[in-house]
Amino acid sequence: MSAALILDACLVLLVLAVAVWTIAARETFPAIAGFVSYGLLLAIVWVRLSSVDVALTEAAIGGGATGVLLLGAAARLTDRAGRRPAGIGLRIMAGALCLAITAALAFVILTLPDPAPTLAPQAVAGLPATGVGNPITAVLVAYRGIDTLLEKIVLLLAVIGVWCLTPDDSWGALPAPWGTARQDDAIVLLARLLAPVGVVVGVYIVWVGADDPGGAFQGGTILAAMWLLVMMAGLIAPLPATSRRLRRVLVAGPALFLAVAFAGFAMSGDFLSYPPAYAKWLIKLIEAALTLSIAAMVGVLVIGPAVRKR
Amino acid sequence: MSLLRDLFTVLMVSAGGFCFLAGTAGLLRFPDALTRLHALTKADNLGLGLIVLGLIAQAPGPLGALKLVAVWLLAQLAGATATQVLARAVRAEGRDSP
Amino acid sequence: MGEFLTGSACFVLAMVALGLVRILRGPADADRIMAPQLLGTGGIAVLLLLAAATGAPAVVDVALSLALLAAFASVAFVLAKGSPAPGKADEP
Amino acid sequence: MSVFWSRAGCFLGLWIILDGLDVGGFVLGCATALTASRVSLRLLPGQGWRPRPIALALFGLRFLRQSVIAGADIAWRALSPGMPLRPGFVLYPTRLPEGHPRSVFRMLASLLPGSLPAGPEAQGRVPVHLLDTARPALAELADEEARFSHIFGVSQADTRASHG
Repeated sequence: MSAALILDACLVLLVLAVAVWTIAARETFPAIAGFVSYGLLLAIVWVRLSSVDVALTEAAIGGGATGVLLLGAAARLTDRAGRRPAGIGLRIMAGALCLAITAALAFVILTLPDPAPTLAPQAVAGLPATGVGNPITAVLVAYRGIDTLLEKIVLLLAVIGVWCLTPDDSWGALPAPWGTARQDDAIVLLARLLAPVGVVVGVYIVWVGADDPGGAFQGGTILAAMWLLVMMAGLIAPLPATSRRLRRVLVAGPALFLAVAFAGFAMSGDFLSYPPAYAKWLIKLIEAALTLSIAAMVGVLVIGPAVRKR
Repeated sequence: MSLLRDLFTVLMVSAGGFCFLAGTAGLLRFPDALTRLHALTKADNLGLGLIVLGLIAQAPGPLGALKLVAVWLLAQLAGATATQVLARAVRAEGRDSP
Repeated sequence: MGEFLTGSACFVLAMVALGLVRILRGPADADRIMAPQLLGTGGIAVLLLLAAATGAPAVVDVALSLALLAAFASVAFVLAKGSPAPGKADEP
Repeated sequence: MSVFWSRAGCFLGLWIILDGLDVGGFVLGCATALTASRVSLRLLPGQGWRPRPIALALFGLRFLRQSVIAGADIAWRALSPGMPLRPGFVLYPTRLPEGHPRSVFRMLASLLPGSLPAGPEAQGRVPVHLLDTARPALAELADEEARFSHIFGVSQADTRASHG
């Protein structure tokens, strides 16, 4: 037991140190390097907390989308807002707000009764009715399906929000988040070799999510990362916001989820209720459609809107 | 047989740990970014390889062992690409800044 | 065996931590862009050791995802350093 | 067409390694392998490379040995008190045709002991960063390149001639 304890202590110290370092970094690029490192370390933390599902999400998001998203945001920020530092009043306010949130979180966690209240036994007890073996997938798609459904619709709204930032004269133009002038052939070779492998791994992570850690979000993010890699290598162009094909994929998952939810009235008498005989297959079908939509959503969110043409 | 297998794992994982030690020593001691990049990629890659080799002996079955090999191959591909890309970036930055 | 493997994971993590301190300190960004590469390789090693130590095969899938994306962050960092920022042509 | 099926077979093999032999999973695995093969063929059309299987396996073994030597070499330099380093660049004139053969070779060369291809090449010369400029690095790289082109059936041409 002692080795595990030392490992956890090291991990906690390291995560805290990197977090403080990231906040203290004065420039954007080092802060992003720190934040990406922080995300990768969190994947190990979640494994130590026996939350392998969350660890997979963190590895997929932290290793893939986060870095590109933040770097893109930083590039746009320095352009639009200039390098004017925030005033002292704003800094004190931001610091106070962060402190208050931290204190509130700490208070809630420290005052939890021991043992903490849990619905885990009920979640496991209901598994046979859903036909899946991973309680987390059951919670996401069956017990609390309404949350997941709304979450995906929120993601769709985020995509629309990003598209709304397109300048009027660039509507329908290709977003060009990465300079294509200087291409490194090592990146191109990596994209050519890795993307098909990533397709297999991404689908596997979704498939295995029915009974073991994994699922649509994790797999979808991996597929999105592969799509982004191929675009970064300049092998395919990003799709414009006006692309009908892209829009269809974006909507497919939430639309199917919603259709099944309404069909629940006819099949078993309630919104979002699955008939037990088909529950397993309906859940897998929804997961499959959601995977494609999530991959498209994450990809579109990372690429960002088309910028003004020269 | 089990003892021999465990001994193999202990040896290989220890050797892998030693490579990570050497890689970190290189990171701390080497004089510039390019030499540090050598230390980072080559020593750590070998360390991961040795650890995978040691863990293959503990894998639950042939498919489990092959999965470990798949992880190692992906890491090699990533390492070989990242090394070149990073080296190019380090040189470009060195040239730009005085 | 589990104790030894967890101990080894701890050792590799400590080495990664030391290296990370050196890399993040910089002073140039040339060092910092190595952070994802260091954490990728080291993180995969730690996760595989933990998977074997605790007998949790699903943890290998986390290592697999990390290995698949290990070069992705490096590529993103290098492209961000090397390419002109989007919209830069806007400025007079 | 045969390129398509052999790649699909490889991807199906990867699926089985990941998921095991499970009937429901196998059907999805076949579909995924076909999709992955289509993606692969679109990104990397068949090049007419015909690697020889046995030679390829030997090359793999040799490559493993080289990567062990590379790691040991770093470990020795990093841990010895005097830290013997003579870093510097050489320009390596490659004789491989431009495109994939050259990219793949550079990727392999980045794992060789003490050398690291760094920076854009100009007129077929790849800048290589060395940890120890006293080593006969150019000869070693040329040796590796000759083996590489033999095994993958890529002809080594004089780059100046191919440009002309």
